[in-house]
Amino acid sequence: MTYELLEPIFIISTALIAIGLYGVMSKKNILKIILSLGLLDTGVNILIVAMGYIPGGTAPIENGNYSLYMDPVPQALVLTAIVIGVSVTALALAVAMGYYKKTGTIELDKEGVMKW
Amino acid sequence: MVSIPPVLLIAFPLFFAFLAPLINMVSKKAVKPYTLFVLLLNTLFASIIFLNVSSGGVIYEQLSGFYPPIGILLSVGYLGAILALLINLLSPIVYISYFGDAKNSVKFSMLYMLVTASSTGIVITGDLFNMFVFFEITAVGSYGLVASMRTKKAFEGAFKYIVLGSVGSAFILLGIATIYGYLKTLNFYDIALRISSMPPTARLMAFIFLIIGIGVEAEIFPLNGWVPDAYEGSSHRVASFLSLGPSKAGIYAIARLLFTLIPIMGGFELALLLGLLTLIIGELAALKQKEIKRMLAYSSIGQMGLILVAFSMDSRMAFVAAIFLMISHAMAKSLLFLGTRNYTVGSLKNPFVSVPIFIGVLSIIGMPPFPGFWGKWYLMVDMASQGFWTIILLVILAAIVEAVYYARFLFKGTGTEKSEGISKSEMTAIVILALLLVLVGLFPQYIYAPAVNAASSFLGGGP
Amino acid sequence: MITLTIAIFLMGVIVVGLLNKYPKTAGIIAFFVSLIPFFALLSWSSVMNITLPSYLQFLNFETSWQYNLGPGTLILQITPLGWFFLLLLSSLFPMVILFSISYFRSNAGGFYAAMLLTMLGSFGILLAQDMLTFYIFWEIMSWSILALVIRGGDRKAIVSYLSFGALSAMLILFGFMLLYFKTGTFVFAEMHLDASNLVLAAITLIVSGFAVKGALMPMHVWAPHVYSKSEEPFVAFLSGGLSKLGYFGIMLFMYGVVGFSLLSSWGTFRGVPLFGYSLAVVGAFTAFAGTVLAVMQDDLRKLLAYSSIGQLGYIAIGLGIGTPLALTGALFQALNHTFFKAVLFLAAGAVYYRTGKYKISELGGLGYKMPFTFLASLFAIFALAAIPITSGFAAKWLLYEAAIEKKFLFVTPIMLIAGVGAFLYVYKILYGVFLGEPRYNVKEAPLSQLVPMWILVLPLIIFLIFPGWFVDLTAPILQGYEMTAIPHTPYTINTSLAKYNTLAVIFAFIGTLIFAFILYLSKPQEKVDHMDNYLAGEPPELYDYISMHASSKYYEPFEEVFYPYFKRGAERMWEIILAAGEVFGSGARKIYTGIVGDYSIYILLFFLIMVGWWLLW
Amino acid sequence: MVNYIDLTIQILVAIGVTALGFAIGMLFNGIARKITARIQNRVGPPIYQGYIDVLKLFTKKTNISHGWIFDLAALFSVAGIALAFLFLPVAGVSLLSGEGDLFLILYLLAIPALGFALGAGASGNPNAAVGIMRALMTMLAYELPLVMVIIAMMVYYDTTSLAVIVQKQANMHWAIFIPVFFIGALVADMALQGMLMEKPFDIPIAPHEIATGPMVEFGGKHLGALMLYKMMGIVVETTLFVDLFLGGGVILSVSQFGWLAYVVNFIVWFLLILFVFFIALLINAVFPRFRIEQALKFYWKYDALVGLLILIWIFVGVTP
Amino acid sequence: MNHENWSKLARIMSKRSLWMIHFCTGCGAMEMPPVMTSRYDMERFGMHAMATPRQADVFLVTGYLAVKTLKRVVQVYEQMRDPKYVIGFGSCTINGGMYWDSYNTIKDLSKYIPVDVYIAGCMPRPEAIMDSFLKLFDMIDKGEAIGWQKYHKYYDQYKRNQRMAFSYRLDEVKDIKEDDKE
Repeated sequence: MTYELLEPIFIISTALIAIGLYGVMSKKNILKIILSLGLLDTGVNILIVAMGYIPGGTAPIENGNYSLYMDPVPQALVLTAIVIGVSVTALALAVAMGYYKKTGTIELDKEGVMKW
Repeated sequence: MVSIPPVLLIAFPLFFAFLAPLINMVSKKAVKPYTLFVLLLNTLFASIIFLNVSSGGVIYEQLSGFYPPIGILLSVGYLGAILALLINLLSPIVYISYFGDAKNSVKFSMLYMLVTASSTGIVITGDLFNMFVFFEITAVGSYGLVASMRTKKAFEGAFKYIVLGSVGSAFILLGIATIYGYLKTLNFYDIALRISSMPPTARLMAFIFLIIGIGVEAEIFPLNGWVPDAYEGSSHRVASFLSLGPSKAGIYAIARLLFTLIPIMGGFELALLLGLLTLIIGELAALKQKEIKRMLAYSSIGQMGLILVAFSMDSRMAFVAAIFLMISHAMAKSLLFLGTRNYTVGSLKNPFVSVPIFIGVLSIIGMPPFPGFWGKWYLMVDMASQGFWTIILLVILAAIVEAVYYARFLFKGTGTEKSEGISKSEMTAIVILALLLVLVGLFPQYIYAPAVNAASSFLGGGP
Repeated sequence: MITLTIAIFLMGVIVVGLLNKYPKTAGIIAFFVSLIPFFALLSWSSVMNITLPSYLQFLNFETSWQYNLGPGTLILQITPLGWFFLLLLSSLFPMVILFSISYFRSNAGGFYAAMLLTMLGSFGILLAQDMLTFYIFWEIMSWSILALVIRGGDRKAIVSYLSFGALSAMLILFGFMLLYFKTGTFVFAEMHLDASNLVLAAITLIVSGFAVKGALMPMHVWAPHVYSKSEEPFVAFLSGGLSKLGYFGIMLFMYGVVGFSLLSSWGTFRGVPLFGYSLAVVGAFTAFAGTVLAVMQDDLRKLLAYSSIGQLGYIAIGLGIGTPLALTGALFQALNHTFFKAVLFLAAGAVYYRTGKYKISELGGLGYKMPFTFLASLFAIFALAAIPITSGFAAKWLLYEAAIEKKFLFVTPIMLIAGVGAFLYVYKILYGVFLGEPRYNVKEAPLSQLVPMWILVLPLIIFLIFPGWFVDLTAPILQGYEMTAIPHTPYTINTSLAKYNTLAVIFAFIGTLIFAFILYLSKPQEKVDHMDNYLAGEPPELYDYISMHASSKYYEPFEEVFYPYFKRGAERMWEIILAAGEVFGSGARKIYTGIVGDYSIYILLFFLIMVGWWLLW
Repeated sequence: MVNYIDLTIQILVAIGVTALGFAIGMLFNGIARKITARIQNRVGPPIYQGYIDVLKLFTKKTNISHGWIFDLAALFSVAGIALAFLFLPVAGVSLLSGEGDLFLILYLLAIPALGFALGAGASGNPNAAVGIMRALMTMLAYELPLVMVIIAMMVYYDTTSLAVIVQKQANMHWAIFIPVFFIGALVADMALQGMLMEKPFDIPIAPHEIATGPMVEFGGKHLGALMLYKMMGIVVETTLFVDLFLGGGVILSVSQFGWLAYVVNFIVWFLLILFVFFIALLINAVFPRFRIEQALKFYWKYDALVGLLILIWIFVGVTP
Repeated sequence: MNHENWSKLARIMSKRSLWMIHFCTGCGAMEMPPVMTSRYDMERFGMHAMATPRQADVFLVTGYLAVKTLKRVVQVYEQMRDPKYVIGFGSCTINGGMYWDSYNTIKDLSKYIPVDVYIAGCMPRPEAIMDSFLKLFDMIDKGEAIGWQKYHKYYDQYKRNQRMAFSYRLDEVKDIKEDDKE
């Protein structure tokens, strides 16, 4: 299998994952964290889609003309993952709204949080 | 014997969960009985499947028309059947406690059924990606449940859970990607068959990715930051439910990963290390805890560590021990979370509260004749026959620490929640849980036989 | 029949527990259930070579019993040692229950339920033939005590009992596991031990685990809290009966499982195994320190608690020395302590029942108001102080003889001084509670409380006159350890050093008492009130009320001398250990900072460590 | 089969010896007062004053009692001290001392003390309670050095029976001539001072502080009984000392000299207990009184330290 | 032994063994030490100072008695056991002595408790005290020291006098009738 073509995609996805993780780690703002999570998800999804890529292949639609087509499973996976990601993001935003209503801020403070 | 398709265990509550709003439109009062009915029906299915499995061996079921390995495969193994029964048996009992609540939220019931179904799904699935999906459903449902209190603490805990859960799910996806990239399959059997063809590096990477991803749900030490906050933020019923469903499913997945999926060199040693770390840090952190729910959460962490230690022994006896510990933890911790809300010395006067709580604590500490004792005893017997003195010593020290903080707990609840009378429904739930604990403890032989089967099956590489 | 017994006990627990609102009914049911072990004891009397008339053996119990638990098997079988300790517990238990019937006025169902569970646990412990059975019943007994402690509702009592109970359980468990590793079996009879260090470690762990229940000195901390803050009948059973189980365990494992010859193989000193020697030293220290601490207490129950600790120390000394003489003495002391301490605690309960007070400085003058309670506790006190007009002396005497025989030069003075110290605190009880100024106008305790007390006094008098009968009881036990009983006749005991003839003492005492009585009857007398006292001519009626009861801070000079040395010794040590644990605990808690970013960092760090580990590997 | 004639003779001898003990005790009371008076340059009472005092107390017209527990004191103290005396070998004659041993004697000595304490406590007088507290603490104090020496002797002679110890001393030589037990005798003599409640250890009765302490409420026949107890106590305690260290006064063996040996031994025994008591009186006459905690510290620090040295000496010297 | 002989023995014994309690109300107690110590040494006669009235036979009231102290004196006297004897010591106990006109001092002790022997003097010398002891011995021997019997016999009158004194109606105190002296 030739992965050389995919190297830029690996780099991109790794970078996205790294940025996402950095955002989660360093940010206090809830919205920023949610955005970072989105980035993280996207990076992973790109990676999975890239797994199924075959150079010169076509979309995995059976019409008899092409014998070389992309692996359909990663695409199915990614579709599912995206759906899940969306739902998680939606829920996260809902929680963020609730948090804002209760506290009047969307910053996760060092002082006010539950700890220890 | 009636045989029913295992998929019913998942599909049935899922379907009826989405029917719940319709019921709500018809009659608001009907939602709770309806949910309970669905859950109880599921319990019935689970027990039938359990009986089928224990008499006839592993049940396979393929879904969605494709043949494996492309198609999704359900495989109910011995351990899966035990856990499915455990989850589906306890979830209606915990749900009973919800009857006393004045709030009548249909969303809560929906999420409850959802999480029950998806937790069951995790333990009976035969496909890695399917497992991921169920993990996510469980997680999403749990986020919602945690946040359902709608207090600041609840939102905060839920948010932390979301963030860590999402990071964990990203890691699971990475692991899936790695495995799929090399093996082009996601079926457990396929993976297990062909895992040796994977390059060791990739195998290890996949292992690391998956153990991180699943570890977040299974409350393994460095990954369990969300646990105390989410448990503290959620209501006591939700905490009770979380400790019986999702966490058991998570530890099951870890066992699956260790034993059958990616058996790498040093995997059990790593699991042992992680388990001991989780055990010790969980118990120590609970020692000085003032908030009762948080203390119980730390105690949960410790228990999960102990279960992981038992799995990591990689022997039949220890595996049986792990099953007993899971049963003990699921029942006793749910009981304690349900009982804690208003736990003060005053409620000791009510024997229907104090006696079950007492039994729960005894089981967690490992006093005979309760399931926790059998778990610890088998574990120690196994470790003793292998000569792991240091580990026995650590487990024993952890047990003493446990006893110290549960002693404080027994004296009085130091929680900040206001003291309200414990409702009849909650009392019913904890009494039933305590009875179950006593029954399992007095007659361990009925659990022992299937547990040994499960152990043999797992150690032989089966589900 | 044993199955039936266990079933009846468990059913009794449920029935009695549900009868919480009807204390009298629950008590009567519990009393009938509590008699079963005693019938079992009678039916098993052939183990001790005792032939009883058949009408006493109307219930026929099988001598061994098995129950398959799948992975393990519960094995119960009667042995001479078990029979002896069952004699103590099963004769004490119904009496305690009988006492409780009138003692409790409400909410007693839980009490009886937990008491029945403790008795069930003890029953199993005494008959257990393997470590699994032993451990299961041991812990059942242990946590049912915890339930009773929780009923007392004192924080320190609960925390210390549960902590030390867990410590004890885990020490025992660890020891069992070591033995299992060594032998590959749980059954006592199948164990073949050798003189390896592993076995020594195991037996040390097991003995120190039992020492917690036996309240030996560094492990005694729970006892005063529990004794002083729980309900009185339970405390009587705990101190009188259940604390013996610790010594039963020590004896079973030291002499039954390991054996004297194996103990000697780890080194002996002047014919005594070093292991036993150290146990004897610990016992002597316990006896002394317990006594000193008892003298300093003002709370009647705390005083009795420390006194229990001290008196139990003697048993440890006897078990440590390990000659037939010493073992006989230890068992005799166990028997005496069972009865006299139970009587004292029950008397304290009766006093509390009538006056509502436990503080010695608040009581007084009850001797004339409650004469039968006073007399019963006077007998118990004579037994405690080893005055040779009860059987208490014979036990102590055997122990002293055993110590001198083995040339325990430093232990024996401590034992004797602890015995003298016992006079100090028993007099505190006598004066503070029963003598002096009558402060309460109360009636005698009810009959159902007096009857148990007096029944429990009986053995003290029987074994005073016939200590030889007791030695007969020990013969089968010692036979099991390849020892022979000490030479005796019904009323004399001979040792290599001296002879003790109870008949001579009794008749001489009666004779001198008659002489004194004649002197006493020589002149008539009149009775005067306690107010008619010489107080430097001060007429007490001048004042509204002055208490002439000098019982508060009674031993103040004593405390001045000893208090600096006994200032919270062991308790302080354990507190420091706990504090160290809490430091670690707060360190562990600090990991959970509550910041979601930190948690993510942990995950990333974990990932990096794993990858790094893999790279290195 | 019990030999009734022997038994009767034994009982008669026991009664005689007890009576003799009381007689000597009362005589000692007079002697003590006379000696003290002479030391203080007084004439002092006649030597038979003890008999007069006791008889007077028993002829008092009215007696009061604080109840039946109060009366136990009189009964137990007289009976107990006589009992203890019966178990002591007197001048080598062992009445019942073969039936018990030193431990029994030490505990028999507690019967009168405890009975006395019971009666004193029952009187309800605070002075009595304080006095009993002091008495018990003094007892605790002096018992430590005393039992240390006694146990050293038991181990040395390899017996716990006092009769055998006396026998062995008669066969070899008196214990006091063995260097270690010479020191032991000094330690035990200090303890004896406390046992006899002579100064500086008369803390329990301290008449000027607490009005004779335990005896404050006793008068008439009760006090008479207590006086008998105290006087007999002197004989018992000095005899114990003499039996332990001075061979019980046995200088002639009965098998050789027959009845002459009884007479001579008896006289020697009497002189020896008088001598021991005389030493106690000398100390008594010139010393003031300790406080109770001082007494405790004295006994446990200095006396017991020497006792400990003796124990170590024996520990090293005696081979098993 | 019949009653007569018994009481005779009792008299002899109590004469030879008089235990004394002294009630030091005034300056007279100063004269007691010489009596006890080596110069006069009352222990020659078996006399002994005792700490409590329960043990004592003879009661020395040394000096004046205020109404308040009288209460104590009566208390102590009643706590003594029969036979018991009282020695009034110094002029104050006889007629008030130098306090003869004090409103608060009782004048004649014998009106409140029976006194067997008085010692005159302010204060009496030790010789006088010794003399009084000898006199008391003599009286006991002859059976004349019967104060304690008088107290039983005229108990009501003594009590009445004491009550009057305690309520400061000293002028209403009457003499004890001695009409039927044996």
